[in-house]
Amino acid sequence: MPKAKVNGVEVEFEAGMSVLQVAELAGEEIPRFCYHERLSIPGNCRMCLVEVKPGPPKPQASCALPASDNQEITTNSPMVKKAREGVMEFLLINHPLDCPICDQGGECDLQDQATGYGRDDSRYALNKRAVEEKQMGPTVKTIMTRCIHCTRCVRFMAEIAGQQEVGLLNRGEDAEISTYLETAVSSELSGNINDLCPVGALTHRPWAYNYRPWELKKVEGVDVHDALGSNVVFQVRGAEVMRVLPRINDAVNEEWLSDKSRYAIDGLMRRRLDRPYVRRGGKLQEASWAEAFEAVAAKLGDSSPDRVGVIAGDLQDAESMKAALDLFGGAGVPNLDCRQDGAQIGGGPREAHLFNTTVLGLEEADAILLVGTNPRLESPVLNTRIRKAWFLNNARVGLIGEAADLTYPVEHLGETHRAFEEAAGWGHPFAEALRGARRPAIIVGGGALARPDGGALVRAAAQAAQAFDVVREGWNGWNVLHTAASRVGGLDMGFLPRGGGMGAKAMMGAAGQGGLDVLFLMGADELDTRAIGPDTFVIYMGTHGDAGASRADVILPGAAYTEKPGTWVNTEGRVQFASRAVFPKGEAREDWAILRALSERLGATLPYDSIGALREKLISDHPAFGQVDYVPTGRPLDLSLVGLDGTPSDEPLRSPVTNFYMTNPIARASLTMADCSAVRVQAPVPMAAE
Amino acid sequence: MPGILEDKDRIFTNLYGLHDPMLAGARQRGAWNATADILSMGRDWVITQVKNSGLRGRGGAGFGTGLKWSFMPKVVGERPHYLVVNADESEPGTCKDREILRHDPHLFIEGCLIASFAMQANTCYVYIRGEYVREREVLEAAVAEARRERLIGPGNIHGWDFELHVTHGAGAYICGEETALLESLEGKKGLPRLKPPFPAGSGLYGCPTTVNNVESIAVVGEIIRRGSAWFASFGRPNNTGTKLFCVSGHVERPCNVEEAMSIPLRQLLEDHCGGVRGGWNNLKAVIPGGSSVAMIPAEQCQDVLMDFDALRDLKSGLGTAAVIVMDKSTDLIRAIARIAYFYKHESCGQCTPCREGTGWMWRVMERMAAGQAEMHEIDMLLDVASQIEGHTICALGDAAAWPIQGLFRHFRHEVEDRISSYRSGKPHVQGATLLAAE
Amino acid sequence: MLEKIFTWWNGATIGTLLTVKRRGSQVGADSFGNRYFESRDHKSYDGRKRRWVLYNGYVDASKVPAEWFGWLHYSVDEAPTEQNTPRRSWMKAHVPNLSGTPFAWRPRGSIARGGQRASASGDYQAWKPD
Amino acid sequence: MSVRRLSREQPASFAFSEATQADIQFWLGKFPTNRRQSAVIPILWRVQKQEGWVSEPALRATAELLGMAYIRVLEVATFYTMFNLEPVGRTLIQVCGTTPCALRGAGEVMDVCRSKIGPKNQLSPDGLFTWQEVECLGACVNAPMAQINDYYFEDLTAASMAQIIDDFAAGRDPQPGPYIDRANSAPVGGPITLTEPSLFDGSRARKVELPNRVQPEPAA
Repeated sequence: MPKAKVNGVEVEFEAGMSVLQVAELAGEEIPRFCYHERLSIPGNCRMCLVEVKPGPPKPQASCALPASDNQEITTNSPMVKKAREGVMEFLLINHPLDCPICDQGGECDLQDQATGYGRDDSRYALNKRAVEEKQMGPTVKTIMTRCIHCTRCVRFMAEIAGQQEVGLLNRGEDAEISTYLETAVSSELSGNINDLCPVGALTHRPWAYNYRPWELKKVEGVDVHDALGSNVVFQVRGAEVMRVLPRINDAVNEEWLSDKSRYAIDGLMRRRLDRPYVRRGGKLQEASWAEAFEAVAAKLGDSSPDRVGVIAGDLQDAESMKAALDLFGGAGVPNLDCRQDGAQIGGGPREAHLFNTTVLGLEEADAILLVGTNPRLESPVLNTRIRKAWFLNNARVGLIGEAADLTYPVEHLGETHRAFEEAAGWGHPFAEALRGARRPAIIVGGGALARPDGGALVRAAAQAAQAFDVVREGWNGWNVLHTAASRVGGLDMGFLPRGGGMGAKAMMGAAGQGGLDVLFLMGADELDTRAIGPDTFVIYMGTHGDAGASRADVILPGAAYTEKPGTWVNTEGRVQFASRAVFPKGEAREDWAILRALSERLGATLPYDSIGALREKLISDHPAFGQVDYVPTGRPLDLSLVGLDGTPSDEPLRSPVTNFYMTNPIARASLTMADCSAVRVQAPVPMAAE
Repeated sequence: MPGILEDKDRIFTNLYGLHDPMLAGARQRGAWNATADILSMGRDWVITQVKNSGLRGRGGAGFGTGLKWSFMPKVVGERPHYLVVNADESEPGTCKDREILRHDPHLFIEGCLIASFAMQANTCYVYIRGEYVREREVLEAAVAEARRERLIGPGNIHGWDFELHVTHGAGAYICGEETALLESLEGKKGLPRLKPPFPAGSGLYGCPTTVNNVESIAVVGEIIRRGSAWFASFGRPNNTGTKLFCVSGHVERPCNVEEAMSIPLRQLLEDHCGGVRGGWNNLKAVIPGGSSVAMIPAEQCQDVLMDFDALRDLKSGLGTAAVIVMDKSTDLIRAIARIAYFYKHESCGQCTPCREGTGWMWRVMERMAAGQAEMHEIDMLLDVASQIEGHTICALGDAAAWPIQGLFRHFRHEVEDRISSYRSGKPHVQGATLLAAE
Repeated sequence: MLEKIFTWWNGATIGTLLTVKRRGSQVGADSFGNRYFESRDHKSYDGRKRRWVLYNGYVDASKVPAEWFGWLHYSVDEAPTEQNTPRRSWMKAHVPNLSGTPFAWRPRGSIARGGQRASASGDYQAWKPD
Repeated sequence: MSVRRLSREQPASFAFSEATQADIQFWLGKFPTNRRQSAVIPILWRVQKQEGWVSEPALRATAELLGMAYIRVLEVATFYTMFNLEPVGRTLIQVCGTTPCALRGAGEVMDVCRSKIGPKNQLSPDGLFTWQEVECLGACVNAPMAQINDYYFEDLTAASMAQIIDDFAAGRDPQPGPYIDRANSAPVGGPITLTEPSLFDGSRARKVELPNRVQPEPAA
């Protein structure tokens, strides 16, 4: 390995590293603004100047300079110090002195670095530049006078989000960041430019003037708004999650987060179920826990287990599903389902319903076939990985389903399952690419799964996968992209109909015709609850007054994902723990504890008194939950076992997500999501083809 | 005979446009003579000839042209090679490429062919500044003519498939920087790229590219026809050849003229331009190489030779050999403030020191030109200039700093006089100084 | 009467009244009924004639309007009159300090004003059935 | 340069004229097929030739033509100062104000413009003229000079500038080039170099024998 000296200390480094990275290896901090690990290097802020020998007798921008063997890098010489002071002074002469009213204050790169590397005074006695505000939509607040022109936002939008909407207009000292005619940024990832902005030019509009970063308590958590399980950190003041920021996990979300995961949290403070309700005389009335349990127990006691149904919603943690499974499954209830959208997957080998390439591994894929999915809406952060595969590996992407702008070139193969037959035929250019690919991948999404012929469609996709040799030694390219955070956990523990029991769709059908006495909804709101007949007693355990609560006969207020410690399994099968950030609202309790209390009332006490004991039981019953944050690649899978027999219909494949900002009760309660939906979905801005 | 160079040794024989610029006239004057023979000698031979002639790039930096050509990959790989000619002539004081483009386009096209052959490029782009509309029209016509006569184009009579495309900018001085020019040619803003990678490795469309000045390319044909030794016989060692000088400002007869390198400045002005307005003793200062270089005062102008090394020794530069003469009537501070405005106007805004610093320097210079500045601002301005210099991606930052540094190196007393005389008439602005003096 | 003798906050004390009567002459009075006096001969340590105010009722320095305040503190020599300190249309009437009285300023949301407290982080909006 | 913004008043639509479309094909032919973006500057220039300025619908039309994002075209249009983002007069006078021209009297030329046309960067009251102060136009030897519409008017004086403006106002077509007695960039009074007749008598057209042909010298 080549070696370099940093301030006289010798370090070994890998060839191809930049001087900045080598200096960091040696523990030297290099100030920077424009440089960001995951974006291209423009080298324009000039803050990272260091002295390099051999080289010209002037400081060099270390971010863009490749390190070479036997280089001498100096980061603490008077020349470097003076250069940094100079650059810092230039940055500050036109930067407003409004730190006290700036939302970036306290976590501002410019503040920190001015303290660390700047002069102690200013020699600039002239007027400062003022820049007009720019509109950028409901997620991005702009105060452009603060902009230091690092162009991180421009690069993020063009390179990662793949939507060329932000640019640097004009030139010289009049240069300014803007969108075209100040239209709203349409990307689902727009919040990330607020994170990236090193100053307060772009800040989070929904959270403007709400907090100071130093007064927030940080709690690590997992996002539940899609099935990716993005790692997040909840930042809490008092009883409120003030903001959600991404936590770096290169295997999952890198350091990005979708706007829904980030800005839907104001939904956690609205329309909350904070006390039990019992329907008396046709009206829901406030009740105590004892009364609510009394009503539930009375009804359950009267009903035969096969006339009871349990549906788990999309945001449930594994612990609550396990408790429900033990409680109702133990009582002999056959009608259990964790797939409220009716997705026909699960029950087979575990790999059949996982995202087997893993998110990280998807970057290596060189041909990707999307089946009935719009990854940009179903998991925007995952979509950036596909874009990356296209960008870095020149991966070809084919799509069977609804044509859409996925931010990278897509070959549209057809709308229905017939495209499999056409594509599988020899000579089709994309089929040839898939066949010749070193790392082929198929991604099957909710558009294929969640329909009556879903099993047959999955079978068709699996046959195509087999034909294209997608699962091979050391590489498993069979991917299922779920839409619900709870889904894989539920499938892994077998939260499925048992012994001829009904699935979610069948239960809803039965409930409409009086075929069910009791329907227990665990946060399941994506159902047409108005179709439930009057004879069915509906128990709703959840967090928000949404579809489920309005029809319920008993409401058991539960805890939202920020309010309970929980386990979630993402679409790759990655088991992740989240901690509790705040307590549940009002009299609401954690879901597993509600079920535990109910079990006692029913006389079938569940054998755990703490979340720890519950987790132990979960892991001992379902060993898959024991492998925390670990997903191997290349797991073998017999594709012939995937899917169900049947004939797929000629219905076109449609992504289940039509409005990205309205997919769950939390998002529907969020005002920010309503704004985003109004601006981006209902009045989309036409953009030129890329 | 005025000057040093004899008429027979001048390369640009139609510099003043008195003759036919098109093919018939150009052939009459010697263009396209034995071009096929030149190409038949092979690319190494051509590069050797150019190297031996000592030709240094005429665009301002003075980098050896032959050496630059030799940086191109020896073998054409997957990516095609490109020659890009920088005709974005925007340096204040410079107007030499314009004369080549409109009056001797065939000499230039021939040079493009030879250079492209030497670098195994089949495509050449000529990037003309957008304001040169007439020049572009003439060149387009000449290119069409050459293509019609099968001098260039696919399957031409020279046996080297060669396409020459003329394209243009739209008003941005920064596009004269080679990587900014490439960006502009790719249809983007003209923001200079980081180097490395250099254009010879990854230039236009990511392909190996050489960017040359118009004059550097246009002289190549004649150099090879007459021999590298002929070219090298003019000027001092390391500063050889003939050169187009553009003399503007306070001389009796401003003009462009082709002269030998290392001609004494005084001889250049007096022989060709009728001398300084009001006589040599009326000379105050000269900017010898376009606005980007530091000025030299009259006393240094007496004996200085117009070449790279002599001017470098005076902490100035030959640049594009655009001599801007300023007589004693000149308000030097105002003149430099105008140059500072030029750089503020033309900064691309990409990197911090130049974006913020050029505006700062201009504003302070304006105050100084009016005498309104404080004395201590002089040192501050110089410190700011030194903070810009060498800290930017491209050389525009340096170019903005040098004229100001040059002013203060030689005429600091004038600025100080200006400030004190402004104050002396105005007791209310004098207060602070008077109190301090008491 | 006992109040007058033993407290100093219900009007001037007897000592003050005596001193003022003996040495001072009234210069004027303000809209609150406070009377202002200046000594006829006695000079204070700095050589200026002493100036007093006798409050009308409860003793509270903030009852002195701005123009009389200026006079009391020797900012102006002339006692204020309609002529030398005219009221401008934009001037507000002088109000004594109301802190600690029922008329004290209560911010919006103050319980004393009967309002609801301002929203704070942690507040949530509960769902109500229909 | 000040901040350049799109005009407040924009036409409803834009269409490339037939002549412009032919030009566009000519320009697109110069670049590799997958590099259509390279033609953006020439095409915007053609648009400006067609309309006199670059309007917002024209930016969009250009973006769609070249398969570029709108913002990228807007960046280009605002970066390059030759694009007029607001309507200009039929006669656009761009006076060079940089130092070499300033030394030889660009100030007086601009004074003429100011008195005859009005403040700079503004359409004249009659809508015929706009004058601007621009940076070095690269004809310093012929200072002071101005670019009027496409061509250079050189060696101006206050008097000749006034005459030129009057001519344009009267609908005449003044000739570009030097306005004093000189040929292009030759010195006043005629060239004193390049007078040797043998340069132009055709003797140079005789085929030459290349020197150094036998023994290629090694590189120095």
